[in-house]
Amino acid sequence: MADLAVNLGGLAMKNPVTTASGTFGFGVEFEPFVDLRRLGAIVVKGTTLEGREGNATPRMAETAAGMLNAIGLQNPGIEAFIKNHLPPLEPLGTPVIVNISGNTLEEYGDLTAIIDQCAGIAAIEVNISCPNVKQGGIQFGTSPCMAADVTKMVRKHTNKPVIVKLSPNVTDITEMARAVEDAGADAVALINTLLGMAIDVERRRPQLANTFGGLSGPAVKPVALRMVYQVYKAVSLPILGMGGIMSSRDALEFIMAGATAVAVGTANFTNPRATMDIVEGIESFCEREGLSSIQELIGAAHT
Amino acid sequence: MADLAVNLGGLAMKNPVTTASGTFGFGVEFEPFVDLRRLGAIVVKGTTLEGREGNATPRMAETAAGMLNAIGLQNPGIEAFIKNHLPPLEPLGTPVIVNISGNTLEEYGDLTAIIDQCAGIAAIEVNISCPNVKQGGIQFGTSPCMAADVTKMVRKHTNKPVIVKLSPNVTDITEMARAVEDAGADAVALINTLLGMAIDVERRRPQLANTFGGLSGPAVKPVALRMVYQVYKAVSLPILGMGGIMSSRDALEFIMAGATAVAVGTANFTNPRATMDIVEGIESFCEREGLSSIQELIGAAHT
Amino acid sequence: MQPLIHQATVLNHIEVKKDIFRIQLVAPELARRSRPGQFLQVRVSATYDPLLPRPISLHHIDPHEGTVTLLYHRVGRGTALLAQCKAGEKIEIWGPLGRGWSLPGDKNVPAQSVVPIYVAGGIGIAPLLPLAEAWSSVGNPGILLCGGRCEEQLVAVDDFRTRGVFVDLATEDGSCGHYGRVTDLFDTLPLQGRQPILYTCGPMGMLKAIHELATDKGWLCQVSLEERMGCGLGACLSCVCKTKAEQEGKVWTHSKICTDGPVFWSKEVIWDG
Amino acid sequence: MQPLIHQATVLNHIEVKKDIFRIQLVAPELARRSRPGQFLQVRVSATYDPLLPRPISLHHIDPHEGTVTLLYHRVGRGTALLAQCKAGEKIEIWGPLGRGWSLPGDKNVPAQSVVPIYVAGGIGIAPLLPLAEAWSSVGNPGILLCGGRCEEQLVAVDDFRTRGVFVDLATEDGSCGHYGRVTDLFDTLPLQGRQPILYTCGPMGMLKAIHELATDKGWLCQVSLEERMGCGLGACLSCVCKTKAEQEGKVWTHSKICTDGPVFWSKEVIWDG
Ligand SMILES: Cc1cc2nc3c(=O)[nH]c(=O)nc-3n(C[C@H](O)[C@H](O)[C@H](O)COP(=O)(O)OP(=O)(O)OC[C@H]3O[C@@H](n4cnc5c(N)ncnc54)[C@H](O)[C@@H]3O)c2cc1C
Ligand SMILES: Cc1cc2nc3c(=O)[nH]c(=O)nc-3n(C[C@H](O)[C@H](O)[C@H](O)COP(=O)(O)OP(=O)(O)OC[C@H]3O[C@@H](n4cnc5c(N)ncnc54)[C@H](O)[C@@H]3O)c2cc1C
Ligand SMILES: Cc1cc2nc3c(=O)[nH]c(=O)nc-3n(C[C@H](O)[C@H](O)[C@H](O)COP(=O)(O)O)c2cc1C
Ligand SMILES: Cc1cc2nc3c(=O)[nH]c(=O)nc-3n(C[C@H](O)[C@H](O)[C@H](O)COP(=O)(O)O)c2cc1C
Ligand code: FES
Ligand code: FES
Repeated sequence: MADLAVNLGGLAMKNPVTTASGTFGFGVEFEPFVDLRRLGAIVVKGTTLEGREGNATPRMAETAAGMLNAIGLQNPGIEAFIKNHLPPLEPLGTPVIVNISGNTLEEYGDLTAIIDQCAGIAAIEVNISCPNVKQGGIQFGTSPCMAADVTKMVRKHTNKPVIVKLSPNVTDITEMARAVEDAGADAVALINTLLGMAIDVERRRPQLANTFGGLSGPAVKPVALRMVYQVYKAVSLPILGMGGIMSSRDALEFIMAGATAVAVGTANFTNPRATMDIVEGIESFCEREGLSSIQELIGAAHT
Repeated sequence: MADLAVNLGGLAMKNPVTTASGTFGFGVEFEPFVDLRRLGAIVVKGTTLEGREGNATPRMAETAAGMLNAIGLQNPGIEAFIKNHLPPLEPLGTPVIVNISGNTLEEYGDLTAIIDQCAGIAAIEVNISCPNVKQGGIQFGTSPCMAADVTKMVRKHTNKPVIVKLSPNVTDITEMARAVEDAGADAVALINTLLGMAIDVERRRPQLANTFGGLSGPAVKPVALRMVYQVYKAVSLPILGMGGIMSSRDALEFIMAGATAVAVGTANFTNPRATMDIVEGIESFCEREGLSSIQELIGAAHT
Repeated sequence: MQPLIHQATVLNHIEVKKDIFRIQLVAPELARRSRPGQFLQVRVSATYDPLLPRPISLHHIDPHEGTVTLLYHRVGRGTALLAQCKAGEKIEIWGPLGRGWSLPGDKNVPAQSVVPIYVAGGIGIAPLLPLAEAWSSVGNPGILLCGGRCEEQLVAVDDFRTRGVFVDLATEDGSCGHYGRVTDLFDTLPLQGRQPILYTCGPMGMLKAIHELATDKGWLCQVSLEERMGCGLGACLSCVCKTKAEQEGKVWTHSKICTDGPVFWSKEVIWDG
Repeated sequence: MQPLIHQATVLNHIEVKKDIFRIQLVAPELARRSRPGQFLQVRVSATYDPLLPRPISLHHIDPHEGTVTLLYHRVGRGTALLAQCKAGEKIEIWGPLGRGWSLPGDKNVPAQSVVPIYVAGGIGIAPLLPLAEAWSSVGNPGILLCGGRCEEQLVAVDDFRTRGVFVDLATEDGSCGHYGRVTDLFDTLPLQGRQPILYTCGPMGMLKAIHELATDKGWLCQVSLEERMGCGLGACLSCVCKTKAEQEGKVWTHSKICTDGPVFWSKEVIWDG
């Protein structure tokens, strides 16, 4: 059998398949369907320094082959996460990646300092791209300077692998990737959601209470894949690719575009077993193609 | 019956429905299905100063609820257009909008000068956002300065209504809209396609000969609608909205988001009668809602 | 019990009234695991459009036959696609999901000394039938108060009657039963001195009215809430409602309707906000 | 003749060989308007995924019965959805599209002094049947050379035989007919002194080989090309191929397969590039 192990900027994963933050809860929600031990890593819901209640409802709207969400980072706060939600994951042996968001540079620093002390957390995914919160979030993700500042701040507080998650709502994704590479990131994750909206024609009002939301799902895959392809060319950091991955073929497209690992997001909602199906599908593809290691496929679509 | 007439930056349209450049050929292709007289306007395939053969094939790939195209502005050139393709449209009485692209500022100027002399052309749509050509195109569309320069150049050469078509592949669409407003545009059109790609997993190669292509269709609608909503807030120019409009409800969403007129693109491929269905659907919505004029709906989703 | 993914075979599928469908599915493991008030996620399409599954309540659970039945209103694209499923076809569902109603014998719910009153608005009747079956099986079938815009909206009422439930109806156009709202029916309740326990599902306005009535009278009241759902599993946080916070220093919190509900004690919910 | 949108009823639909389906549609107006070598756009889904229609050739045209027949290979999502259509259901199609084959009596194509040779690779046989029917109806049924990877890929061959066509087969695995390629069959052609006119549809490699053979021998040759299509109407420019330019100073131009083709004289096409 082909060796599926990959290394994402210092994080050893037994296979390239992980979960997209915010679509897999704290992991246990999927235990009835998924053998969490078989995941390359688990990325949990975005956490903040203090707990948050998020936005008003409706927070979600379905669109053609996609969905809009405007959750607004509802989460119990980092301390409550470590106390209540991390312990069930630790015995699994699957690396846990915590996705963090801050309103200010300092919050990113404080969050990192807390996580750095926590042996049960394997890596940090830095969300500089949440479109659904008023402060911070997306501003950090659309300016190369601010993205670099956040990255440096996080870097300063930890030696754990730092994965910076980029926003697709930018003119030039490679500029953002270069900025965070230079600032000391170990890997980049892309893409977060595309900013979108939907209108209820009967009520003549936006469907989401928050007006705008983040678009995810198969609809965004072509954009995500293009960005992974561009970033692979532009930087030497490993890439955690995501955006509309529904099947193992989609995952393989991202790997061939240059992703070292992939995250499964919206697919968890349409098929709670999606992550397992994708791990198995990648395994059988490698077997069929007679590969000795998944490494042979990373970036294979580049000439 | 409600009055559907709108005025798009000086262009009088009997109803808000027109066609998206590149998806409706030169109009006559749809005559078997569509009464071209019932369209608010016809926007023809993007033209350039000299004829072009476009990109190699495959030029198209289907994606989830969308499609990628990398036609590369194949067209016979403006002179051939005026000589061969415009005459069949003139007797219809439906305004013809010519979509233009140039490699250089000068080309935009020269194209405009030619069109300005041509009584059969009612307005100019300036494409500063084609993702599928090596030179010009997208660069003009991602820098506010260059977009303003193109707009000024076109403005200098004509008094016909100038509609500048914006690229969605930018961090801040409102900045682009403001730039072209200040530079003298009469209206903005948005969105052009989102840059995307698809990979053939079996061949481990990009599906399109051109690697990247422009994503259109229902998949992009949430992004397009959000941008129309943002631009409506940011500028006072009328908006020609497009991106994934498949039905009259979709068209109404764009109008409520702030579009004065809408263009039907990819929908022409999935239903050659789409434009007619949309005109009729808007008519019956207005009737059902007891509106005296479509004007009441423009921007109605804004608080 | 833990939810599972089931490939269920459609046993029968009929339009019981205009746009209201009843579908019976063979899903033995699901039928064994489910309890009244729980729901399923139903995949309505094999493609990516529409993308998400649709949450539908369990309307009848038959562990012996190994079937479950759903009752649903065709309102949009997803339910329209579901309505096209034919007997013999397979559909993918996952469940049981959520916490169901408090049943006779559960905490705070004595089986005999109370009278269960089911208050249904429109298709909200769906999850109330298995609840009535549970009460009926302990010899205390209770009362159904059922409201709708018109006669066409009243369904499944006879299924309650055959379980011994006393039924009273109201329609806003007077086409059937009392001419008015379901809340009016409380004026003539045959309580016979027992303490009512209210169970209700329907439009938000109705739920709120029932909650206020229950608060007034000091009756227990459970509501089954709805919100748009992404996962149905407590993972995406799409489906929240405001509830009273247990934590100190906090007035309210967002609870997940899919896993903390869909059934809540009405007094836990924050109704104005 | 101008294309129209048709809501066609499926009359019958069978899997003639593994993954190869024949579907007969009631579409009187379409049957009246169509000619051999033209194609349709077929909507395979009522939702937005898959989004685009699929181009499929006319395999049989019966203006008297008012039906058309398609023969297609289930290769991906679109054709898989099409394969699920049942008799009695309606599907949306538009056509006839494109320019068909040059028929007996058309410019450069005398009805009797030539022998039509149909060269089919795999499912490329589909558009050749109505052509053979046209030749057969003028008493000159011609010859079918049909190739495929294995016996399983050879379909519709008997339909040519019953029209009086002389049939010769080749398979790459030798499971049926000549062991080798369809081009080998030219060595033993029963031409009886008449000038052949070649008509071919199949994989690009085969088309090119046939074109080269025709050029060598000085035979007329028409090819039916394929490319991914957006509109099928000449509007989107997705479907081009390189052809020799008529315009002065230009070597080549991009022709639209959907409206300038799908049938081209092979000498018009630029084969290397
Ligand atoms: C826990 C729960 C149990 C339910 N039980 C039943 C039942 O037994 N019978 C029944 O007829 N209906 C029930 N509903 C409502 C049902 O889920 C919606 O009517 C259905 O999702 C509409 O889908 P659609 O595609 O036809 O409509 P569309 O309007 O096209 O749906 C668009 C989107 O909005 C969501 N949506 C629309 N209406 C609702 C709603 N009322 N609640 C939640 N999401 C909605 C859809 O899921 C979808 O994501 C239940 C809802 C919940 C949350
Ligand atoms: C003029 C013309 C006539 C045709 N006639 C027939 C016929 O009679 N019988 C038959 O079996 N097939 C025919 N084809 C090929 C047929 O269109 C494709 O096999 C079909 O589109 C595949 O769709 P899919 O969704 O099953 O495959 P997928 O691979 O999932 O399709 C993905 C995309 O690629 C396009 N595509 C894939 N293969 C082809 C192809 N070979 N040509 C053009 N586009 C393709 C599809 O249209 C779609 O947009 C014809 C093609 C053309 C251009
Ligand atoms: C409901 C929902 C909640 C999300 N929450 C977060 C979050 O908390 N932090 C984050 O970085 N990304 C969040 N995302 C973005 C996803 O992690 C992912 O980047 C995006 O959805 C694209 O992947 P997909 O198309 O596979 O879903 C969320 C996405 C969804 C759909
Ligand atoms: C095949 C194709 C060709 C296009 N050609 C042009 C063009 O020449 N000029 C232009 O400005 N936009 C062009 N576009 C973009 C469309 O006009 C439109 O902006 C875009 O497709 C979004 O609308 P839709 O989703 O309704 O198709 C093209 C789009 C497609 C699909
Ligand atoms: S639907 Fe996802 S948390 Fe409730
Ligand atoms: S398919 Fe659109 S031009 Fe041929």
